[in-house]
Amino acid sequence: MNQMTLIPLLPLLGFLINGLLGSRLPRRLVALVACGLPAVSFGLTLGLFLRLAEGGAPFTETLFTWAALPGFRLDAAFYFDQVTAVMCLVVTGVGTLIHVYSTAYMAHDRGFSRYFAYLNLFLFFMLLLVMGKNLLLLFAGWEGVGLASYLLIGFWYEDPEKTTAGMKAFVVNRVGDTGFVLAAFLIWFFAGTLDFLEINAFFNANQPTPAVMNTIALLILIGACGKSAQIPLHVWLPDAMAGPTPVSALIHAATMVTAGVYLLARLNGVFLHAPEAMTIVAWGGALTAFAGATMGLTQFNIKKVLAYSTMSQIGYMFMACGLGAYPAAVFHLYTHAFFKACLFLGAGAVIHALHGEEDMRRMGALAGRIPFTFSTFLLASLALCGVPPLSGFFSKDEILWSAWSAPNGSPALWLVGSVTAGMTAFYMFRAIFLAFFGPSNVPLLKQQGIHEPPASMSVVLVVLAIFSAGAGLLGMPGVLREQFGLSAPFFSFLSPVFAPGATGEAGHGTELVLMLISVVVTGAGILLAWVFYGRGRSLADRVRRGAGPVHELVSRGYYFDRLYEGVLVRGVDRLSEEVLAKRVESALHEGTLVKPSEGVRATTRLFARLQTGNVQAYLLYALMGLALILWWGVAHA
Amino acid sequence: MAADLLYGLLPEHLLLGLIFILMLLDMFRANRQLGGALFAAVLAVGSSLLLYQLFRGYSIELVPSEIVIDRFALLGRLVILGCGLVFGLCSLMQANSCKYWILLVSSLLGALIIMDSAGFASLFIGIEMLSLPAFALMVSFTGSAGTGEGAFKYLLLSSVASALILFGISLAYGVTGSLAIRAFAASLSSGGVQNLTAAFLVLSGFFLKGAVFPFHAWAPDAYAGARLQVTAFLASLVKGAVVLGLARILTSLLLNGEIVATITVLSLASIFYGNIAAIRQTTFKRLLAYSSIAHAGYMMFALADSTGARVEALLYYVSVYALTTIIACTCFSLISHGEGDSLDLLDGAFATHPVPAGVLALAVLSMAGIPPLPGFLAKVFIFKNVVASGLLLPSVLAFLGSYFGAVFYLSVAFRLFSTAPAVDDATGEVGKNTAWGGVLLGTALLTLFTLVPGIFNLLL
Amino acid sequence: MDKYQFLTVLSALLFTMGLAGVVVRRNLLVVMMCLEIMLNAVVLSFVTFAVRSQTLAGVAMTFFIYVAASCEIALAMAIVVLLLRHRCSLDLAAHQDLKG
Amino acid sequence: MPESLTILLLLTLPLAGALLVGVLPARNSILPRIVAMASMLVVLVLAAGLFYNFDGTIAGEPLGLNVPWIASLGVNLHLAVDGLNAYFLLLTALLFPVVLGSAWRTREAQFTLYLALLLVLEASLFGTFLAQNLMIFFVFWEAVLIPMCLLILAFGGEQRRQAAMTFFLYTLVGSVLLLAAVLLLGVEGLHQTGRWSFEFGHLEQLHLGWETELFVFCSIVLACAIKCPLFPFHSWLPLSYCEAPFSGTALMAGVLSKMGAFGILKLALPLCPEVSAVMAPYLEMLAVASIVHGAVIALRQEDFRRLVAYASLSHMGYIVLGIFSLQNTAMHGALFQVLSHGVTVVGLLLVLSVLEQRLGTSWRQVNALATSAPHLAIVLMLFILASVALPLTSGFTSEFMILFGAFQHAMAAWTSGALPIQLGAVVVAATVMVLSAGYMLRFGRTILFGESSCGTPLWDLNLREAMVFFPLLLVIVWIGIWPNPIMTRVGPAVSRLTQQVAGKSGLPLALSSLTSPDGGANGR
Repeated sequence: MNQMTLIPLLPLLGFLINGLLGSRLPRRLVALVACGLPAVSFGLTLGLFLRLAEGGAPFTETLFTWAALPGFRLDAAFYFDQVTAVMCLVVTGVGTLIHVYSTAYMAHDRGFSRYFAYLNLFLFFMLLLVMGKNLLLLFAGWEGVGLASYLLIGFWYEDPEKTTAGMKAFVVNRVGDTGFVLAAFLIWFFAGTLDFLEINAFFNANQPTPAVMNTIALLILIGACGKSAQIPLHVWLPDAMAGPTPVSALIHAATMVTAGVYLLARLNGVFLHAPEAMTIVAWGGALTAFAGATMGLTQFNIKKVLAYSTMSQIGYMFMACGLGAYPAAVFHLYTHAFFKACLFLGAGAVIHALHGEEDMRRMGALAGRIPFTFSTFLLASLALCGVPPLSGFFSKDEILWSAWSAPNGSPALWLVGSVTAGMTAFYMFRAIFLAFFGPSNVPLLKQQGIHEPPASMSVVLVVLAIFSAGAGLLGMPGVLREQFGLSAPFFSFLSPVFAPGATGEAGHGTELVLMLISVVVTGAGILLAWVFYGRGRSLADRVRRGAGPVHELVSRGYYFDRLYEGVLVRGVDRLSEEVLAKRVESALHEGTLVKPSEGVRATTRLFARLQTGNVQAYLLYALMGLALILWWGVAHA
Repeated sequence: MAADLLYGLLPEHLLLGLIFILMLLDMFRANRQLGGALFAAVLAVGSSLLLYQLFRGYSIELVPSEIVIDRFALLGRLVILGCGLVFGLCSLMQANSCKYWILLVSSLLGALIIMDSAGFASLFIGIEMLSLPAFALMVSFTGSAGTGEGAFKYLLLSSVASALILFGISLAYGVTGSLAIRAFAASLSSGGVQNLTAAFLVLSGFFLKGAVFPFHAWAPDAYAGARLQVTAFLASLVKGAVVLGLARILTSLLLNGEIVATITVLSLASIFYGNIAAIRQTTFKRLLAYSSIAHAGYMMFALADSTGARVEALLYYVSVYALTTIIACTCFSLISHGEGDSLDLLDGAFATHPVPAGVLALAVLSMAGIPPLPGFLAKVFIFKNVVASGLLLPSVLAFLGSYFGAVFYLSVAFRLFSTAPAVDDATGEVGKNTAWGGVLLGTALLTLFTLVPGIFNLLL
Repeated sequence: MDKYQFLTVLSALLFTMGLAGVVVRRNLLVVMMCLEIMLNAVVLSFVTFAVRSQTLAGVAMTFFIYVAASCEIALAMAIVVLLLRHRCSLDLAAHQDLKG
Repeated sequence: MPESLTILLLLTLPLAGALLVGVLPARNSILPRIVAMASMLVVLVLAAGLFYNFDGTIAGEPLGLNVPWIASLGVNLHLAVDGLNAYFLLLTALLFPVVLGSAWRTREAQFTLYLALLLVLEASLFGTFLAQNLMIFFVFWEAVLIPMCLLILAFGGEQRRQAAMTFFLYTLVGSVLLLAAVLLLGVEGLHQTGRWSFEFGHLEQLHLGWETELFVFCSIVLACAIKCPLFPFHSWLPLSYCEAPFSGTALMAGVLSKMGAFGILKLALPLCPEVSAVMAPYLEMLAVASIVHGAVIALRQEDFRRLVAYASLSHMGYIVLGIFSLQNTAMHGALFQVLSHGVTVVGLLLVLSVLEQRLGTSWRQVNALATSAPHLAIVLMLFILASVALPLTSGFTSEFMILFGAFQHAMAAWTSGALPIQLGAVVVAATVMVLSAGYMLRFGRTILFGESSCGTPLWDLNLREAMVFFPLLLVIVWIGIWPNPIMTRVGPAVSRLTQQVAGKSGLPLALSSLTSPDGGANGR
């Protein structure tokens, strides 16, 4: 068992220890196991990463043959290349940090060990997902993180709403998984393999037909949409905020939800030959980015704002994938992991300080009370909004630039992205103004307890804030690189994996202009937020009232939930109850059980009536029988 | 020749002697148990003698074209004596006088004569000797009012049957000028109105005696009217002897299309009628009656086969059916203590009488033809011939008919287990009941049939 | 039509008549008599054929038939007495307790 | 120990155990239970040994036990492990001690009748699965019914009589035709070879006419479809599953239903290869209908046992789908599903049974198990996960392979010119993944989560129960993670079967003919 295998297995070990024995171990030990093992994993990942960074070849490790038949062979194998390295670093790194954070956040929870067991389980599955060499293993991790997500969303299982949210997440994800599985089947049918390298190589070498390529790509997209909360399968994500906040940070912001992006990047060999599907991916991403941002504008629950923001940001990543700008997508994934985790954890600290209060209308004026939390939150928000030179700026800009310049990009796509960026700035600062400034709406009862987070939480916030600020420097945009003679280590690190995308013909001048525009848009968004919420909120209320139905539409998430609930769920339920259970089942029951037995019963009555008790009737039967026999046998013959 | 007459018909002579001794005993009012003991002893001796003859390959034509001892005669008599022995053992307790044994033995003697007969005269004598004592059995030793009616119905239809058979025989005699069955069989193959009429009359007579639809109607009433023990006798031995008698006539004769068609249709009708009508019965004896109608259908169905294996199949079927019926009746009376014959008595009987209830359950399931019980094998033996003769559709229909049979057999079996047994199980077993001997012997024989289903194939 | 044919037809008619009588007559004793008619018809037929074929088997058969018939009647009378004791009626319709 | 002796013991040990139990004094004694358990455990060890030693290679006729029974008819008591039956054997041997273990303290386990019935049932199941002679197969196939019915009847719920009757009579309909088919096959053999024989090896060599084969195929499939059950033939299912005692339901769902699948594998495909190849698409559609029907109905079931019944219908549909894909992978998937569903559904039912034993009749209202009995909750959760086919559980392995194979087969059919109906059916079957997650999680949520409202305190798992569930979970996890070593044992038998059928049909059925050995594809 080598270093690479250990990376996912250590969290699994943690899960087993905490899951089986956790309730009997002291909390300190539970926390140590839970944080220590992922930390070791992180160390191992770092080691592998360094070897890759030095120019080493990707690592492969075949554990065992999962199933082998003539013409069918699937191995349980790990693969560790540059993309995996980035993903693994994010997963183990941010994961470990969030574990540490959780030791304080969950310190008083009854399900302490259970929580960490789930969290470690999640890490195991996530690592399986990113390290799997083939679609099978990836799918195992893919469904596994879904399970962990289900368990963690419904972590406080006494609350039926929370368990429902968990269920919803799992079931909606399953819709996507169906697409994933069908895609895998189709890929096998044509390529005869599920191994990523072989798949990409196969489809790079020969494409069956465009229709096939597009079908495969779209099925994969369905899978990715489910996991990454893209329209139309995004409905589970806001509800998923029912889970503990660190969970939202880890699973529903930093890692799991970005698995879709990872999948698209992994199977770039398929997508590159499915241009129509690529366009759909790009526009779908843009749509989600835009819609997510609009929904974020209207939320009052601090976590839901962040949830819609996550959706929107992943929309950006999808857009990048759709444009073939995989490095940009992965880059945004990477920066997003830091600042969004930081935001969630910051929000968690706020919620922790307010004893579970999540509604921003009952916050306010917290900047003074918890300045440390506020400052990290602010920094991460700025990073998210794309204020230079924080990380979000670089990564988002890279994507917007692709939108403009990539072969299947267009100014329209860029425009959507830019407007979304403006909205992002608006809703983030709306949240900041609502929560941290203005009059305090915190109930008196909770006023007393407002406190800065304990050390373990603070440290994590600081680390994440630093990364949010600085992580973007690894991937300078081309124009700046050339301008200042810098290198972009992030992109050069990834270059062996992704075929260099066709860069646009538009010159650097355009790039610089666009960059400036996006900065201006961001600034405008922030300013607008101040106008609406920073000065006082009357204007916001007026606009909200004025926008009436539109506001309603947006704040209800474009009625997606109601649509699904009303049409799909109700439809299936009605099908189940009204049609199948009442009609089909009863007809079958009637037809196969009741009717025949009634028929038999009627016949027995008839037969009994023949048996009159009169012996001469009996004789008559016999005589008739005799006559018939004689007629048939003698006369007739 | 005289020695052969003595040796070849020794079982018949033994029974005859037994009748005389029993008469004497009855005259001197000897111990009641003695009759039973003698009966058992003589039948056991007779059976072993037949077995011996069987193994020695004994075969002789004693009276030319009337009495022929061949493999069939030996086996048929063995079956009759074996079943008779089991039946006798089962009814030891209820038999309260030597007269009972005399009647029983007379009837058995008739059955034996049927098995020997190669001519119509002996066949007729056998049939009459078989059924006349049965009427007497039905009406004697009982104070119940219904028995007279049942017996009368049986007697009337049975007499009509005899008349039909006789008329058929006379027609056959008119054609061949001889009473030899073989001669008639030979002329039958050439067809002709008189031959066919004769054949169908004889066949109808046997159908009447064997209670095949639509000649069946006397059976439910006669069975219901008699005591359970006598019902068992009628359903097992009498019916078995009639069927074997028919098999004796036909042996492996190839029948013409009309006869086969008639037999097929009537058998199917019997199977369906018996099985379906039995579903709504609430008393054991009537149930048994309808079930026996259905079984008559199966047995007649065997005659429709043209592969020549019907004798083996019928011997197996008759022995299994007779033994199963006897055992079922005995177990029923063990459970009901001889009081009444309502099926309600069986409810939850497994809790109170686990052993008889268990055996009864097995017996009825065997009758239903549930594998691996011998009843199933018996059906397989018949059906494989019929299917092999190309009658697939009738066979499928017959299977369907037996499906209805499963319904009521099963409900009997289910009654036994219907209420969950109480914790204190097995109250005092029925103590020193000699019926156990019969049940045991019967079960042992059935087990033998199950383990060595090819037994008749080996012996024939 | 020679005499054998005539006798055969006669016996068949007698047989049918007896059979019809058994089926339609209500009186127990008459029914039994009809039964006897059937048997007599059979005897007639046997004798006819015996004479025609110049064999003795048919004649021998008549003896057996009469023995069996007398036994049958003896038993039948006993049962009729039982029935009478039960219902005091010779009408067959009175004896219909067993059915279903 | 020679194989024949082991097989003989498999059959006779339970029967001997049943006899012994029958004569033991029953009153308040633990002895009968120990005897029964001991014989089941010995049988388990023997069966496991048989499975372990079975190397999968078949040279000619399978050996094993071969004793003539009805010599004149060619009916031999021929029992052997031939690969196809290996899983079934293992499943049966495993589930019986598990079921008895869980019922150890129930009221019914106090009765020797119950124990004897279990043992007889086990013996007849072994007979069914091991039979290499059609008549023997039929005999055991039917013999299974009686003990099962009596189990329902003697120890079932309120409507047990009706349930037992329905179960028996419904199942018997299929058997009636099956027997006709059996005899017809024997007769065909007689006509073609001049001797009676019901040996599978003999019957497989026959050349049946189209009508004959169609009749035989339909009879077999009807019998099996009722047993499984398959969509329109499942009306007996809810009643029987609800009225039987838990252990009876567990065995019915766990093992008896598998007889249907086994019948198709062992009878329908090898004996009627041509018709199978032609009829397969239609049966696939029937299977998908039952997958969807079961799943959709299960969504709205309030009664847990009905839910399990319909879920079972859905899962059994996968098995049939896998078999009639006539494709190696799918066939393996179907075989895994046999194990997986057997173990999972028994696990689910036994958890419910544990609840019933704790709470009596009020178990239906139970909730918040996660609070009151966390270990039990974990166990139940694992079974639920296995039944929603989560990766790393057996459910995933089997359903993935079934859908995979069915999909490849349907695609191959489509590309070679057939209508894409089959493909549509498979896609629909794949979407049922969503529904199954829906109903199973809903079930889990009701029973596991929520505010505890149960007045009486609940005992968590005790050691005995933990030992009962452990082997089930082990199977689930093992097959989920590393199915290969198990698969290799049945591999040759499965490929032989698929080739047998594939040889008769026009479509490329095995993937090997579809893709070149180096993993290339027909796309080139």
